[in-house]
Amino acid sequence: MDLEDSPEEARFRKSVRAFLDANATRRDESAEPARYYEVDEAKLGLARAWQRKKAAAGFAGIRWPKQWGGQGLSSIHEVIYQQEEARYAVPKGVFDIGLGMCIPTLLAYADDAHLERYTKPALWGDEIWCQMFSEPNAGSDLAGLTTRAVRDGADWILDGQKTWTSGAQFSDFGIVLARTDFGAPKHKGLTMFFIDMKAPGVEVRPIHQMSGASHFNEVFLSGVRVPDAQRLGEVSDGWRVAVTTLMNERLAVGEEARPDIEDIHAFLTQSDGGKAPPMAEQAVRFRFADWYVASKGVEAFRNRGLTKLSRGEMPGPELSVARIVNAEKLQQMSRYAVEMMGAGGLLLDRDNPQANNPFQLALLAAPGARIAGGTSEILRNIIAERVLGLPADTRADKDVPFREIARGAGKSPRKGETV
Amino acid sequence: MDLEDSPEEARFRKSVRAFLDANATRRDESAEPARYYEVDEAKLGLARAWQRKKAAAGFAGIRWPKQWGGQGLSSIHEVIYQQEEARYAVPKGVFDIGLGMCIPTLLAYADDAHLERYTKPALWGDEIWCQMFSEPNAGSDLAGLTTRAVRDGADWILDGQKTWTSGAQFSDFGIVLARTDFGAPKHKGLTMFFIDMKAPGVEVRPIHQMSGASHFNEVFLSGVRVPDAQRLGEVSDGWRVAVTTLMNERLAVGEEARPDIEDIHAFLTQSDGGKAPPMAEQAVRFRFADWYVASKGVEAFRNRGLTKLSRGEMPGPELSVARIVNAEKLQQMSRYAVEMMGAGGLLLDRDNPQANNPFQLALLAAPGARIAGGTSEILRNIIAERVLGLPADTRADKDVPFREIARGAGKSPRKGETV
Amino acid sequence: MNLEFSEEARAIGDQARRFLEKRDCRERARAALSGEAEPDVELWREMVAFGWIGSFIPEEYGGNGAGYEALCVIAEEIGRSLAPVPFASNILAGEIILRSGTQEQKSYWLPKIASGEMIGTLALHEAPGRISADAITLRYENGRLTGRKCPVPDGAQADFAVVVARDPDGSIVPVLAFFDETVTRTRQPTIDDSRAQAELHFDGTPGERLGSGGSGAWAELVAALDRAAVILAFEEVGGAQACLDLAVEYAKTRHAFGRPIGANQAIKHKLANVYVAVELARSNAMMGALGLLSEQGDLAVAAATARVSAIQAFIMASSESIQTHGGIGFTWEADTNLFYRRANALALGLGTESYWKERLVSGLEQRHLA
Amino acid sequence: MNLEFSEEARAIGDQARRFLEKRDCRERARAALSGEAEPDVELWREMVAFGWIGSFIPEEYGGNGAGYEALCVIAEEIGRSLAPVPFASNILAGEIILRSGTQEQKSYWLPKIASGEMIGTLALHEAPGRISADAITLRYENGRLTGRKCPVPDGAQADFAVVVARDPDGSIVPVLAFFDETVTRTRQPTIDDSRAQAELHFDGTPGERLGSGGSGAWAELVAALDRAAVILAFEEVGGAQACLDLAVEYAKTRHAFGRPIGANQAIKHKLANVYVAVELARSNAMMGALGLLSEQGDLAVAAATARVSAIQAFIMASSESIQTHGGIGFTWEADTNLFYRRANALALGLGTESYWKERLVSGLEQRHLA
Repeated sequence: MDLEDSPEEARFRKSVRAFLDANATRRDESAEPARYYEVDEAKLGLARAWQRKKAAAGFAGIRWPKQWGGQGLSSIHEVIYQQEEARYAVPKGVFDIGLGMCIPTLLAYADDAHLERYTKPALWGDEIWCQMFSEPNAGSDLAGLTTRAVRDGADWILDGQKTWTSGAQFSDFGIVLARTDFGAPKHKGLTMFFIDMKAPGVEVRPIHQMSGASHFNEVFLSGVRVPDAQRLGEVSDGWRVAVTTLMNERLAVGEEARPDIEDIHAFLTQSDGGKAPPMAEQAVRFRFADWYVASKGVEAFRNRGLTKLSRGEMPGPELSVARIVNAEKLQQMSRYAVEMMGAGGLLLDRDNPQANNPFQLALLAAPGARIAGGTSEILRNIIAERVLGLPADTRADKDVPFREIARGAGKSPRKGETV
Repeated sequence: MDLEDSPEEARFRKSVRAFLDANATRRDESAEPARYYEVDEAKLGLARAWQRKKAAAGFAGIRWPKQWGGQGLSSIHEVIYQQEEARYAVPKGVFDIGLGMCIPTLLAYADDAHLERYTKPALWGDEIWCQMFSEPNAGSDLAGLTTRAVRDGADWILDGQKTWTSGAQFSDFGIVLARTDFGAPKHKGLTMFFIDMKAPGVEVRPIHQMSGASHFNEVFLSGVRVPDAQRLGEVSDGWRVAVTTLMNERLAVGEEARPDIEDIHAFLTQSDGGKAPPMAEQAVRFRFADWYVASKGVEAFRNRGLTKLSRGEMPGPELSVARIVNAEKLQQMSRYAVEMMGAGGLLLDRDNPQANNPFQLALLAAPGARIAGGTSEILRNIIAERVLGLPADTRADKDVPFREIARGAGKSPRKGETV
Repeated sequence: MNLEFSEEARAIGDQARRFLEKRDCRERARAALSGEAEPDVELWREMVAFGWIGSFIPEEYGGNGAGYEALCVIAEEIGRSLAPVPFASNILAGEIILRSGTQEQKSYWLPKIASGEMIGTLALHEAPGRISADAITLRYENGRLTGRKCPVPDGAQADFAVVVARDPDGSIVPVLAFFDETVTRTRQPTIDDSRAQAELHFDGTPGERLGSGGSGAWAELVAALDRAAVILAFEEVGGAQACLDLAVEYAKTRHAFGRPIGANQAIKHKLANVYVAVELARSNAMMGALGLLSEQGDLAVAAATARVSAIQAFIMASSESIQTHGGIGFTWEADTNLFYRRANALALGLGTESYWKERLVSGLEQRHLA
Repeated sequence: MNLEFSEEARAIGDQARRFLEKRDCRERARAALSGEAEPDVELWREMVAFGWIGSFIPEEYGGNGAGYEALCVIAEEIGRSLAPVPFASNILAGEIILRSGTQEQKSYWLPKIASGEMIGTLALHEAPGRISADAITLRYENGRLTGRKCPVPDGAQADFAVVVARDPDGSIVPVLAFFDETVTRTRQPTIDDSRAQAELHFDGTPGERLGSGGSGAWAELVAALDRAAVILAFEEVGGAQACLDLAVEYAKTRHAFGRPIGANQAIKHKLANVYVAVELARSNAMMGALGLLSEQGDLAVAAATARVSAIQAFIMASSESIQTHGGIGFTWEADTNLFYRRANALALGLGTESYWKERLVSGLEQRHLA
């Protein structure tokens, strides 16, 4: 029992470190936790340049087959690379969905001609991909989506609205799940396509979040013409294709939630003008200990998952567990820290000495953490059903033609909408 | 806005106090919180004597019609009597179910001959009643009961097993809900009876609880012969009769959970050998404040319910709310107190100076408080559906003949049972 | 037993609700949040014109004498509506002047609050941390104030403040001061910009000591906070109830898996828990109101109980309302976003949960000593 | 990355599980609970004979040298099975002798534990409250012990103890003592009588100072508690897992409203939460085991993390397992009753959650100072 790499893993990690040391600078881990910023043209340029460097050095497409420019390595290598890269100040996030989810879906379902065309530009940072699954009325119930794809000769015409699409505003291509048969039960009438995001009829609008960030988008599809050749998988087999795509998400074992335990520790142990730090109080010590235990538990649980991965086994529910625990912890910690600042906790300005910490921002981001990527309720259902083997919820929409399923958007408190 | 009685209520309260002062002694409220003891013959005798006194003085059957020996007063008078009586050291509990639930059911459904026969002996403490609804496989889903009543000439023959029956061991009569039609949907095939608990075929066995108490029983009914005249309500209309019975339970607004906030306050403020009391710690103060707020909130919520009652309106969800909050608080408080005693918290002996407090016993009773009288889950469902108007759970057993409904007793961890 | 507001008070509540609904306050709050508008002084003046705010001010000082019951129900409606008005600031300033001011001061300042002629506030906070006398460093010397206060509710719009200062002897002294040109005021971005907060620099600002002096100034301030806490608790209860109502309505109408999401126990039990929290908070607030009405000295425990309960309920209700709404709930344009901000801002603005828990327990200790 | 027990250790765990299942330990625990049997010394001797308990004892002192990995998996199986055996008491006595004893003491006492010839325990607690040196008043003078200890795990059955005493200088000193006729032992009723506790009166009992003396005796004791805490955490994880397994099985088979109760989200999400707690506890325990194995000085934080996590998980799993079972779950004859008692007893017996949280945070502080 140990936390060490296997000899082969250690060799790989060493080569990763050598590459990173030569090409990037270490991140100051105590500084500036995760910010909620927008990607602009300059940042996009930096991200492309970094991706190009990785590709040139053989650290892109780690799990992809060599035939398409990948490294033909395993998931544990991908994780090792991510672990190491996380310690450096390099652009993150722009290519994750394309390289981690979209192209792997193409690798499973597209023909060689398309792979020839699309894999290299993606790998070298020249083209960016996004993923369009969720809709305003199909979130937790993804298979309830209503974006329509209608056959028109050799093409399909897509109409509908997608939402929560990361990176849509700067993407070149995207995979999109649409309904091709409204008469079939809901999982049976879906088909997967990839589309050109610059095609006529594609309109991208940012979503303004409570936290102030806008890293998600709505994508409106109005009569978008897509050649049948851009279909991925069989007609009506789109759900199975989507599951392939989503399975790849489970690898994101290193997903980091900030501020986390180190940040609250730093906050609670700083003393202000000769006063004892908050951690001198037993109430604070006990509360902190709860979060510490949860935080270390998630970390060790991930390490048990990595042990499996390292042995070539499938990852388990590590990601669901981490998300449930971290989202709750984030909300608790940010509220606790802000509460401790008293009225000073109201202030949001980063330049104000009373507000020089990340917890106010986290307070506004925390509710999203319980929802994005699967609500805590959905994640608990997944654990109950897939891990514990408890019965599935009774489904009113099972085996019913989709068009007969009761649907309702919900009376929404959203600006300008009439309900 | 005030917490005072109306003039009429004040007059009644005064007369109650005069009666109690003349016939009972005040309870030392700081002493001995709720114990979990058995009723023996001697205690039963004291209870009968006290009931007789109440009846003689006109404080029994407060809400019953005058025709049957009652006082013809309203629910608020019943509550006022209970509030006052709670402050005196008098026998409690033996007659509550009979006078509060069983006889009121007879009053609604029995004929005058039966009422002539049964009301007075119940009121004067000569006969005791119990209520037999729950079964081993019909708890939360009460209407799923399988005790069978089969017509046999002018009689019915009852077979089955009831459980969680308070007072069955010393009861003379009991009301019992049985299934008379296994072909009807589950709520539609039930019929209510009352039976003689000394009749052949009735066997009572105590249930030993985790807390050590045995105030519940199992009742086995084997070929118990019941005249049709002892049917309450129409054949197959038993569910509606049962709802009448259960509605009367909602009046128990004064239900007291001990140890409660006063007890934990006393525990936390006692100082031991010159040391500062636990309440000197901020961690303890904050935790206590949470319980205090919950406790006072429940008390004030009850007072709002009493305001309604005082105005002749129906009581609301006061009892469900109080049960949810109190059960959780009991579990938290007892664990907190025991934890504070360290290894001394293990000790259960009342005569041991390290164990001179009620929290160890409460720790063992607390899990029952989240279940008895409706699990917290069922209570939340009631609030969600009846108060908030949210949709009912999807019911797999709706409109299905009872005999076709999937049933399973559950693989049970109980001694001696094979599963 | 009569733990319910009077018919008169409830009628005022209904009137306030109808008025605020017509004024579409959530839109106004959203506009204020996006920096498109300052706190809605015009709406405030309309509300004042109804006599609502002056209800706690005796008629001799320009109030309408409707009393605290009326003020409580109005606070609840303000909470429900999210009206972006300088409510808490005026209540705070008014309460402390009413309790601690001289006859002359009351006659001069209270009518200005009651009529809406001026907006008052309380300038209390300096450094981050729990409210305490030790944290007060702003100087009051020779009739002039020098130092910094931040955050001050509605500080950029108010006309005057009760400024909590320290005199050369080191005693705490509340000072009445107009915001003249010696006061530099900077609006501060906060987690809820629909209720403005400002940083104030006083540079020799003339001011008059509130009340007749003496050593009890801090205790009087704390007692005024107790009274204001009950009012604020009702504002929070109103907000929490609105969050619950939004979530219930959404859960009944939003479908997933072929049925309303409100048919899921995960949602049902979540909202049942919110209901319990809101009802306990409302009940505790009513006991606080009873304490206000009875004018007894021992309001601390009831006020603290009301306030802690209300903070917990509003925070929970606003969080779970977002969760019930799912993705749409945490967008900028969702009302749930506005309520979540307001819940957290109200929880921080007038003594935090910790402050009030400490007040609760020490209040009980004083009772046991007495 | 290899955060998993070795194949050898897992094989020992499987063997232990099969053996304990055959011995029907829950029935034995129930019998002990009802006062029908004392802690099962016979079962204990059988277990010792497998070499399981001696696994942490080096071969030179009669152990089998299988090591801590083996001990951890055995602890987990004991927790799962509820075996009413003097496990914790022997681990505690053994650990402190192993860490603090002289060569001679180790050679004399450890083989007796490893062979099951004698049952040892640690006599630590006196007054209620958190474990601390200040609470120790039992006197050790002229080689004799005088005073009271309560509760002492397995105190009525054990043959000897490490008794934590105070010498005339006021120093803490651990003393090795046989339970001879000078020791009056009274079994105490507890919340979990399937694991016996006793009150011990020492009246001039002869005893020998453990180790070579010096001022670090308390620190050494605390370090031994750290090591034992990791083992106990595995016992708790085993118990918690058993509670979850019972609840899941029941939820799949018990029907209400025409379907298994496990189809209700209220049950599903409750058990998902239990699963999360159990997996985090298991993960934290494994990090504790890694600390034990690495023999580094800084075990405090990892041990405390493991122990806090395990206490929380077992308490939660046992409570929610009862809740899932409904009425039947809180009857005397239900296994859930046994697990709930054990969870609470284990949570109190070797430093409570508060003790370990304090140990965790102060351990971090020392790390930051270093």
